[in-house]
Order: sequence, then structure tokens, then C-alpha cells
Amino acid sequence: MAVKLYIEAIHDALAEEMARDERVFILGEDVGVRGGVFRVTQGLQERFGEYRVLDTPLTESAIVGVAIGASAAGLIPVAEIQFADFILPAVNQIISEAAKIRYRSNNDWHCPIVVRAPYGGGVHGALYHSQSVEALFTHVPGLKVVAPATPADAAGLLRSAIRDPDPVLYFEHKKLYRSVRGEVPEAGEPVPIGHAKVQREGSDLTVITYGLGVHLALEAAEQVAAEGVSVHILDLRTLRPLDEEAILEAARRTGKVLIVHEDNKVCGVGAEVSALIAEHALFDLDAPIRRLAGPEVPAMGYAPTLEKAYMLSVDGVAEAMRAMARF
Amino acid sequence: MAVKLYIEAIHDALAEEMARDERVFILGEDVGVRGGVFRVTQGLQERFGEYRVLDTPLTESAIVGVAIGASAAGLIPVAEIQFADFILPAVNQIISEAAKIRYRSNNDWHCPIVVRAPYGGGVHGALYHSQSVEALFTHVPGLKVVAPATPADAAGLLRSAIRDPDPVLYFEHKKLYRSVRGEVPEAGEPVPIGHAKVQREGSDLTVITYGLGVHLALEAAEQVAAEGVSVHILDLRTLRPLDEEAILEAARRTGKVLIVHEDNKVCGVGAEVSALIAEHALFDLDAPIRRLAGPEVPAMGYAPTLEKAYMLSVDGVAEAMRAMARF
Amino acid sequence: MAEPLRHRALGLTDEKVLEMYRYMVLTRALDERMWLLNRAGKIPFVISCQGQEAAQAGAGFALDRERDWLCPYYRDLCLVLIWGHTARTELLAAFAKAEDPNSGGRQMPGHYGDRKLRILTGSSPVGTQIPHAVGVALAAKMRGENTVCYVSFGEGTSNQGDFHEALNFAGVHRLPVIFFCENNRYAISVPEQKQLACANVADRAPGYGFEGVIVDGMDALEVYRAVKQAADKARAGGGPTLIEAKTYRLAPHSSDDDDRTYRSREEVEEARRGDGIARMKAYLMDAGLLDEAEDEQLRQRIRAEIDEATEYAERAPYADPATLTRYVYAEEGWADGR
Amino acid sequence: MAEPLRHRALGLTDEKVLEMYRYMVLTRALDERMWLLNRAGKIPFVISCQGQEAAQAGAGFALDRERDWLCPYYRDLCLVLIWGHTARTELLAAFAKAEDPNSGGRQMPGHYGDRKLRILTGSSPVGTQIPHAVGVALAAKMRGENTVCYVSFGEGTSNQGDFHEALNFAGVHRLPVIFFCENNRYAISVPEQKQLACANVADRAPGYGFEGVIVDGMDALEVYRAVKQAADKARAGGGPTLIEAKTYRLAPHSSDDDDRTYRSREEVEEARRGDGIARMKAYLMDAGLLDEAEDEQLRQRIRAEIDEATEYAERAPYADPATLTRYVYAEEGWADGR
Ligand SMILES: Cc1ncc(C[n+]2csc(CCOP(=O)(O)OP(=O)(O)O)c2C)c(N)n1
Ligand SMILES: Cc1ncc(C[n+]2csc(CCOP(=O)(O)OP(=O)(O)O)c2C)c(N)n1
Ligand SMILES: [Mg+2]
Ligand SMILES: [Mg+2]
Repeated sequence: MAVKLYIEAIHDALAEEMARDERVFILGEDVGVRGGVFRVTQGLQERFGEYRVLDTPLTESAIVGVAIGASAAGLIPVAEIQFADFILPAVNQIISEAAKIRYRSNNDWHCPIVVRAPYGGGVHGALYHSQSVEALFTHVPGLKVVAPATPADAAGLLRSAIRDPDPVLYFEHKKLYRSVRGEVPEAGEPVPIGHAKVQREGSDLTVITYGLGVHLALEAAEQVAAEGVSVHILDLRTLRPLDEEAILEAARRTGKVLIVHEDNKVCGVGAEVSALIAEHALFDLDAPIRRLAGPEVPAMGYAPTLEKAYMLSVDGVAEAMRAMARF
Repeated sequence: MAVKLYIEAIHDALAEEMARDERVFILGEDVGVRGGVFRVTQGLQERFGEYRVLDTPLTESAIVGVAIGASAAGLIPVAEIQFADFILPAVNQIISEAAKIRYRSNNDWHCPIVVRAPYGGGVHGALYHSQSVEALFTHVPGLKVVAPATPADAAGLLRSAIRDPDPVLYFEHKKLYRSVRGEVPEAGEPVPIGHAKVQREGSDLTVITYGLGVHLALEAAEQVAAEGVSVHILDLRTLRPLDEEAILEAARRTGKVLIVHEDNKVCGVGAEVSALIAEHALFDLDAPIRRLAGPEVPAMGYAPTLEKAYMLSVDGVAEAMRAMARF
Repeated sequence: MAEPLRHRALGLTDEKVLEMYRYMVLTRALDERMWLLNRAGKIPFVISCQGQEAAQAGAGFALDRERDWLCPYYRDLCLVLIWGHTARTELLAAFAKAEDPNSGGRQMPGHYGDRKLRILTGSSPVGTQIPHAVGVALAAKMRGENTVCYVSFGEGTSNQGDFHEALNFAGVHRLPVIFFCENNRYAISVPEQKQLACANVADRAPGYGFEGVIVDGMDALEVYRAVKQAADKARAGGGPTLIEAKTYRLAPHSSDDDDRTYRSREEVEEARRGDGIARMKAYLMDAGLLDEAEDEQLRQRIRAEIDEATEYAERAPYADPATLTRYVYAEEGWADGR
Repeated sequence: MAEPLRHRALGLTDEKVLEMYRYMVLTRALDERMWLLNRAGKIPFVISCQGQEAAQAGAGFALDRERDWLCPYYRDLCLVLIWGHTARTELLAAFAKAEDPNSGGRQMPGHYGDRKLRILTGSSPVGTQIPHAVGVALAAKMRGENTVCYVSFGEGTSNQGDFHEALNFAGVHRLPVIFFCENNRYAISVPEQKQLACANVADRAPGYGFEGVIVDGMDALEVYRAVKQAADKARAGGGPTLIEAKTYRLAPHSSDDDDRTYRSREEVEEARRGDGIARMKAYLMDAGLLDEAEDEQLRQRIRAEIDEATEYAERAPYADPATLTRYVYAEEGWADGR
């Protein structure tokens, strides 16, 4: 096992998949010569050539649309959207096209594309370089959506996304890029899409979360453990399709569910998680299902005061854990 | 009170608001000379002139973007998107721009636009003329989203939307246009945004729904009433902001909640409704919260067999009511 | 009598030009049949290509049916017939039957697609196919394949953002793609003067660094010439071409439209006089390749073919409602063989 | 000595041209200060306009500050200073302070907006402001107001769908809008040859039925001429103009960028020799309107102004975190006075 930064895990998995299968190629803004504004694709153009790491014009809809066409012709495009906030011009290509190509052609055509996008806040990104956009896509049949929290899952889910026969949106949290380090198996095994993972075993309450939330929850769980509260943590990893079984099991495990995500609360992924539990495990609950999520504002402010007020924190999560444990 | 078709109520409210306030104008594809492909704006260009009912080029992003600019300059644009399915090219303008203009300018600028879009199926519209797209927007702070079910609400909510100082998405169900008739107050009173409405009082179970679902639920309630099941029906009317109080009250009223909508289930509006109840009224529940919604397929097929299999039906709703009553 | 030799000068045999004509007549007859079926309440919807057959026939014959790709739009009935679809397949689509190769009755008619024929599946939001075509061409360039990707759309659609982004992308990388605009003067009710700020869609090509060509879309041979040139150029590595075929939509926008609300009958009649099918017939008769009796025979054969296809399609089964939830994602064991 | 009279021939008084120069120098000094503050760890981010001041100054002076509208982009520091913002307001934004008139510290610096000055609020996704400008111009036309709306953007952004849709819309309705492209040769790391399939962004104008003008963006007076002509034309009902100012981005894309990874130092140095501020200074000195001593005085006054503004901005308070949830929607009692 090698220990890697989250961003290194993504970089290396990309390189390995490209070496493994020559149909895989990357396209996006500044991904080539510059190696990406976050340096995720650094060195890949030198290694694989101009066309396999293609600098495109500044046109998100075309990046995804061209990827779709190339995938129809037998390639496996990995499109990079520079910031998740800028995926919105490509929404029509993603939802009207990529998501529906297999269904509308009655299984004749398919669309094995990956769309990678750095999301999330806490990096002075202000309103338009901090957003979480996953909930716009988790509603859409035909799409798969993943959001890894650890280097191992970042690598493993990227491999799965690239090998998947259907379109996968791959959201990588910017704040994790260089703040999280972890072991990544050398073997290069994919992590299957659609499977949540228990990140900590516990018995008093269950936290269901993903992305940065996993790390906040793990730290908060340590905090409250000292106070005798035992927290069970489920990392969703895949946001569509949700791992219903794992969610229900985690909920039943403790009877108390706290859902945590950075994205806005209303109609976020947490709503679906909660609804699933309310539909299938209601009588196993000992407390109302609580959601701790981004406040209902369009996005987070640039001023440090505002960014901090927006972001989830270890203390905030710990506080919510305590309140739920007391319930 | 005049009795009007749903589509007439929309047409008349548009005309009255335009007459009342000369800043109000309509723009969209085929809205002028043709009077709209559904004839919602029929006769309005003759009455108000070419520019107040403006035929635009075939460009949804520009329709919304131009509306935003015109609203900044003091006008009140009512943009028509010909089919809700075709709102997707305008998503960036709606979510990145309209929804965030007030917030990002710290209350300096505002964006009083209305975007009208016919949605929903059951009219042989196949995959791309039948979609429900509301859940893409109900997640977004800064937007308001309404979906009236009756002619009176269609008129009253349209008035409110036009007079609202913030962007409002107004979804009108195509199948209701000419199938539903009802009384519309002459006075032209707005129906306030953010208020649900009890459409039927009952005591055994609560149905929470909107749009076409209201009519299916009302019919189904009649069916099961004959069998002794008393159904309470709450019509959400506004999908963002949700009327939390009314939702919780309706849930507590019977302790059994069935949520019904045509849109896909996962991460749909029903998920938020369910999560609200699971958060705030959990201990008032006598049964799991059930959601009856569109199946998890990209959209509904053209073949009548597939359309029928997709659509909610009175029988299907009645069956779900019975199951819940028995619980 | 120089005129009658035009097709030979273009490298088209007598047989080919007659075949071209046959496709145009077949298309028109099939299109008319669909209107009849719609008016008889047998099919819910028709979207018509009347007036655009010549443009499509010229284009279809100029491409290589064995290797080129199509990203057509909903009026390209003649084009997909040339590419291997039949009256039967399109009537199966019109009746929304399970056997429809385009979508198994899932999509409206006119939403073409067929993987084995390299017809990329299309949708309704206009213009989305244009970047797809660029992606197909990019793949061809990356793999050094000598194929051309052809994509078509209306003049209204040339205002969509996707048009712009796609043409620029193709221009930057000099990709082997032909952008074919069937300018039929209207986008539903909106006439081209209210739709386009420029006189010709082709005027936009210089903004993408390649050639824009205007061609009389009622003249199949002229369209053939333009598309052949563009295809040859693309295969030689010369990059994309934007071709604008000036046509006219003779029918209402669709069976749900009433075009009398926005254009005069005189205007439509005037356009009808320039109909590409009549012009092709006159050309063939002038050239001594066709006489009235042969034409009548041809039309009879086509009618029979359409009758047979109608009967077949009408009787064919709908998709089993149990298939509603299939093919959202790849199913267990699915292998695309890529 | 014909050259030194250029500004008078353009109708600019000596005072005006000196004022123009002052804004350019102020802008550069302010921009440089922000880099220093960033490198000192005092502000998290800078987006720079170095190299584009001349283009902005020429444009700003050609418009009517009392009635015209701006939809600027993130490099338009010089433009918004001309329009009434100050070193203080922009440093407040750079420090993300509550008093920042653009956004109260909610947005990154460079996201200009000020309702009382008719500077429409901007965002980060590029190009979205272009249709907004068309909407402002549409409102002006509908109300018979004699205002012009000016919108600017980079050459990379001219590939976005919104550019295309907006320009066509404005062309169809001949709206009073000026589309001003500040072509600084790069979109982050992507050079214009990989970004644009055409040689000039201005080549796209014919596709929208109006004039495209190329102007030397390092020459403030030439830009003034072009924008003035476009504004006069727009006021006279002549519709839109697309102006492309050829400039060069002298600094990295932003404080997060390292431009050595994609362009040579030689190239940057070469461009620096054509810097618009130096050229304007030389012009003024040639014209006898400025000498070295006066220039030094001017720069000192500007430094003092910036020092004072820096101090003020640094000390100013951040937004109270309790304001986080305000202004998502209009609050009770809010009246826009429209
Ligand atoms: C994005 C989108 N907006 C609106 C529509 C509705 N619509 C269908 S066809 C059409 C007009 C298309 O005009 P044009 O591109 O000229 O093609 P034509 O139908 O004339 O061949 C419109 C507005 C659509 N299908 N997609
Ligand atoms: C829609 C969108 N995609 C990507 C970005 C990230 N981004 C910010 S500036 C920029 C380059 C812009 O280039 P250009 O339009 O030439 O303007 P310049 O910065 O050179 O002045 C990019 C890619 C963005 N802001 N918006
Ligand atoms: Mg047309
Ligand atoms: Mg640039």
C-alpha cells in the first residue's frame, strides 16, 4: 500500500487507467499544458500526448457534448469541469443526452463517459468556486454519481467510473485534495459503484454522510467518544444509486440518524436518505431523523466570517451528535 | 366567479397583469404571432404589441438571460419555455444568475422574473415532451417554485409570481390545460406563494401532492370513501419554499402520510416532504411515510403501453390509499 | 442540352441518379401516408420533411454509407431511408411499436438512431447532436480513421449555444465533420428574419475558421456537389464545412401545428412550385432517363411498399409495459463489444 | 507633429485625456498593490487587469457615465474606477469587507456591481453577463430610452453558447449594445489559437448581422474612437457592434496561477514593451501635456490614495456572520422603488 494525498490518488488512477486502456482520454479546460488548475492532470499530456489530454476551448456544453459523441464512437472520455459550479452550462448535455442515450435508444447506444468536477468549499472560493452541485444530478435516472472521501475510494471509484458502461459524475472535494492522505492499494482494484462503507462502528447514533462530511464526522466522533458517546459512521460514497441496504442497516443499528452534508439541505441528498429510512425503517427509530447541512443560502460568501458561518465544522457536528445522543 | 379552463385562467391572468402594469412583458418562442404552441398567449400580441409579447430566437439560455437583464433595468419579464424539458439549456442562467443576483449583490440588485413552463405527461409527449423538472430547482435557494393544480390557483399564483420581487418558476401541467375547469375569482386576487391548501378534509390518512396528483388523489379519495376510508388531501401548490407548517399539520392530522407526484421519486420533492415530517413529526406517525411517484426511468415512453405504465393513475393512488389505511 | 448531363459531370451514374429520385419519391409518399394516418386518428403525431427531400437526397448520396456517420435531426426521413431504414422501420416508429429500430417505440417518430448503421441516437432538445457529431469526428481523427461525420439541423437551431460551441471546437481541431443546415425558412412560427440576425446561416462559418457554403436545397444535384466536396475535403484532412441548403417547409411544423396562423397560403403555394421532387423529375425526363409511365410504375411500387409496411406496423405489438424500467443502465451481462 | 493632436481630433479635451491617463496609472498601481497584499498573505486572491487598462480607459471615456450601463467582467478594474468606484471600494472588495459596494464581501474581488452606478452585478461563470446586457438594451429600446449597454468579456468567453445566443438576439432586434471583447491572447493557459477557430473574435460579427471592429487595445485613443462610434451608432438606432480590442495579459491569470508553465518570459517581456500605459505617457509627453515631474507627482498622489485606501480597507469590519442568511429573497418591507 502506498500512502497518497487524495489528489495524488486521482492523478495516479487516471494515469493507470489511461495506460491500461488506450480508449481512455481526458478533455477539459487547461488540463493539458497546464496540467489542470488544481494540477490533477499534471504531467499526463507529456506522457500520453496532446490528444489524449486535450485542452478544449472554454465551453462546458461542448466538452460534455463532444465527450458523448466520442463515447458513441468507441472512446472512453473523462471530461473535466474546472469547478463544479461551472457544470451548469453542460446540464442539458448531461441530463437530456448522456443520462438518456441508452434508454431512448432501447439499449442500442450507450454513453460511457466520466465527468469529473471539483466541488465544495472552505478554500476561499466564494459564491462561485465553492458550490456543491450533486443534488442536481442525483435526481436523474440514467446517471451515476460518486463522491469519494478518501484517497483509496478516490482511486477505486475513479477506476469504476471509467470502466462503467454508463455516464458517471465524479465529484472530488477541493478541500480534501491536499489535506487528506491515506493508503491506496497498489493493485489498482476498482471500488464498486453503489456501495456505502462503514467508516466507524458505533452503537449510540448513526451519522450518514459523504465527502468532507466523513472527515468532520470522524473527528467529531473522537471528540464525543471521550464523553462516552459511540458513533456509527456510514460514508455513502455513491450518491446515485444509493446503497439502500447499507443505509437501512446503519439506521437500524442505532435507531438514531444524523445526516450530514455540506450541500444545501432542502431537497439535498439527505432528504432522500431520510425519506428512505422513513419509508423502510420507521419503527426502528428512537429519535427524529436530523439533517445537518449547508444553510439555505445560494452559496458561501468570500469573507472568512461568512465562509465559516456556512461551512460545517467538527464542533458543529459534535454538538449535533451530543444532542442526538441525549435524545 | 367565472368558470374557466386551467389554460384560460393562465391566459387571462397574464392579460390582466399586463394591463395592470405596463412593465410586464412576455418573451419566448412562438408566443407572439402564433400565440404559443399551446395557445396560452393567444391574442396577446395583437392586444399589447410586438414587443410586449416578443417572439424570440430559438435560444432558451438567451430567453432567460435577456429576461434577467430586462428585469435589472426595471421591467418584469415573463419568459415562456416552450416545454419544461427544454428549460435545461437555461439552467445556468436560472441557477447561477437569477437565483443568486440578490444575494451576491448584498441586496443591491434583484431579479423579478417569471419563467413559465408546461410540464408533465399523459399527452403522448414521449421522452422529451413529458418531463417533470421541478426537483432540479426546488433545491436552489433564491428561487421560488410554484405548480398550481386548479384554475383559481393557476391565476392567483401567476399574479403572485409576476408581482414577486424575486425569480419564480411557474410550472403548469399540460394535461390540466384543457381537462380541468373551475371557478376563478373575478377580483383577480393573488394567491400567496408558500401556502399549501387542504383540498379535502379527512381523518384516516393524508395525501400530500401537487399538480395533476391533486386531481388523481381527489378522484381516488372518492373511490375509497365509498369503502369507508377518509382521506385528507394537501395540495402543496408552492414547491419552494414548502409550507412546512401545513405539511406537518396535515401529517399529524392522520398519522399516515402518502406522498404522490409524477416526477421521479429519488431526490424528488416528496423526499423533502418526507424528511421534514421525519424530522419534525416523527412521533405522530402511525405508519411509514410512503411515496408514490414516477418510476426511476429517464422519462416516459411514446408507446401508449409505456406511457400508461409510467403515469400515476386514479386506481394506483386508490390502491396506495387502501394499503395505507389498512396499515 | 448541357443540363441533362449534370449528374454525370458530378460522377453520378444514371442508375444512381434514378435511385436518388426513388428515395425522394418514397420519402414524400411515406410522409404523406403518415399525415393520413394521423388525420385518421391512427398515429398521434407526425413531423414532416416535405420540401427538404432534395437536400437530404443530395447529401445522403454524397456520403459513404459504408463508413460515414450521421447525426440527423427530426426531419431527415429521406436521409435515413438512404442510410438503410425503410418504410417499415419508420412506420413502426410512427405507430410507436416495439420493433421500431430507432427507439423501440420509446421516442416520438423522427428521433432517428441505429447503431449498426452509424446513425447516432437523437433527442428532442434541438442542437444537442451538433457537439456529438464533433465528438464522433474527434474520435475518427484520434484513431486515424477516414470517416466523415455528418450532422444536420434547422436554421432556428443554428442560434443555440451548442451550435456555436461545437463549430468552434471542430474548427480548432480541423475535424472531419459536415455541418448541414436545412434552412426551411421557419422555426415553427418564427420566420428566419426574426430568428437570424444574419442573412445566411453560412455567414457564420468564418467565425469558426472554415468555409460556409450556400446551396439551393431544392436541387439535389447541387447539394450532392457541395456535400461531396465537403466530404472529400474532410477526408483529406481539410477540416469541417458548414453547408446551408435553402429549402422550404411545405407542411405545417408538425401535426400539432396550424401554419395558417403565421404564413399565407400564397407563400406556401409559391414555394411548392420550386419543389425539389418535381424538379428532379423534370431533370430526369429531360435527360431521357424517365418517362411518365415509368414514373407512374415507380410510384405504384412505392405505394405497395408503403401499404405493406403500414399493415405490418399497425399490427405489430407495442412494447410490453414490463419493459418500462429496462435499459436505464446496462444490464447484467451486457457487452457492447467495443 | 500630427500625432499629438489625435485626442483633440477625437473630441477629447486635454483635461480628459490626462484624466484618462490618470485612471490607467491608478488602475495599474492599485492592481500591483493587490498583488503585494496577496503575496504578503493579506488577501487571498487577485485577478489582474495589467495590460488591459488602455482598452478599458478608451471604452470608459467613450461612454456616457450619466446614463449608460455596464456589464463588466472580472478584469474591468479600470472601467469601474472610471465609472465611479475607487481604490477604497475595490480594496474593500479585495479584503472581503462588509462595506464593499459590489457584494459586501460575499463575492471574490473583480465581481463588480453597483446599482446606483448602473453597473450590473456579475458572477463567475463566464459569459452569463452577455445576455443580461442584451436584456438591458431591450428594456432601453422598449422604453425609448437613449442609453447604451456595454458588456465586456475575454476571447475565451466568446466561445460560450451565451455569447452566440446573445449577439444574435441583439442583432435581430438591433439593440443598443456594445459587445467589447478584451482579447488578451490567453484563457488561463489556453492560447487563442487553441481557443478560437477564427483569426479574430470580430470575425464573428457578420454571423450576427452587424459590424465587427478590431482595434489596438494598447492604444486608449483608438479604443475610444471605436467605442464612441459604436455608441453613437447605437444611440441613433443603428444597433449593436462587436469590438475586439487586441491586448495582452501581462500578469498570470490570477494569484493562483503560474503562467511560466504555459508561456515564455520572452513573450511576456515582448508584450510588455507595447504596454498601453507607457504608450499613453509617451503620447502625452510628445503632446506637451505631461512631463516627468508631473508624472511622478501624479504617481505619488495615487500612491497616497492607495495607501490610505489600503489602511481603511484592512481595518474595516467583515460582514457579521449573522448576515449569512440575509437577502436570499426580498425581506419584509423591501421596496426597490421601481
Ligand atoms: C431546446 C429546444 N427548444 C424548443 C424546442 C421546440 N421546438 C421543436 S422544433 C422547433 C423549431 C426548430 O426550428 P428549426 O431549427 O428551424 O428546424 P425546423 O423545424 O424548421 O426544421 C422548436 C422551437 C425544442 N425541440 N428544443
Ligand atoms: C463557465 C466557466 N467555465 C470556466 C471558468 C473558469 N475560468 C475563469 S476565467 C477563465 C478563462 C477566461 O478566459 P477569457 O475569456 O479569455 O478571459 P481572460 O481571463 O483571459 O480575461 C476560465 C476558464 C469560469 N469562470 N466559468
Ligand atoms: Mg427551420
Ligand atoms: Mg483571454
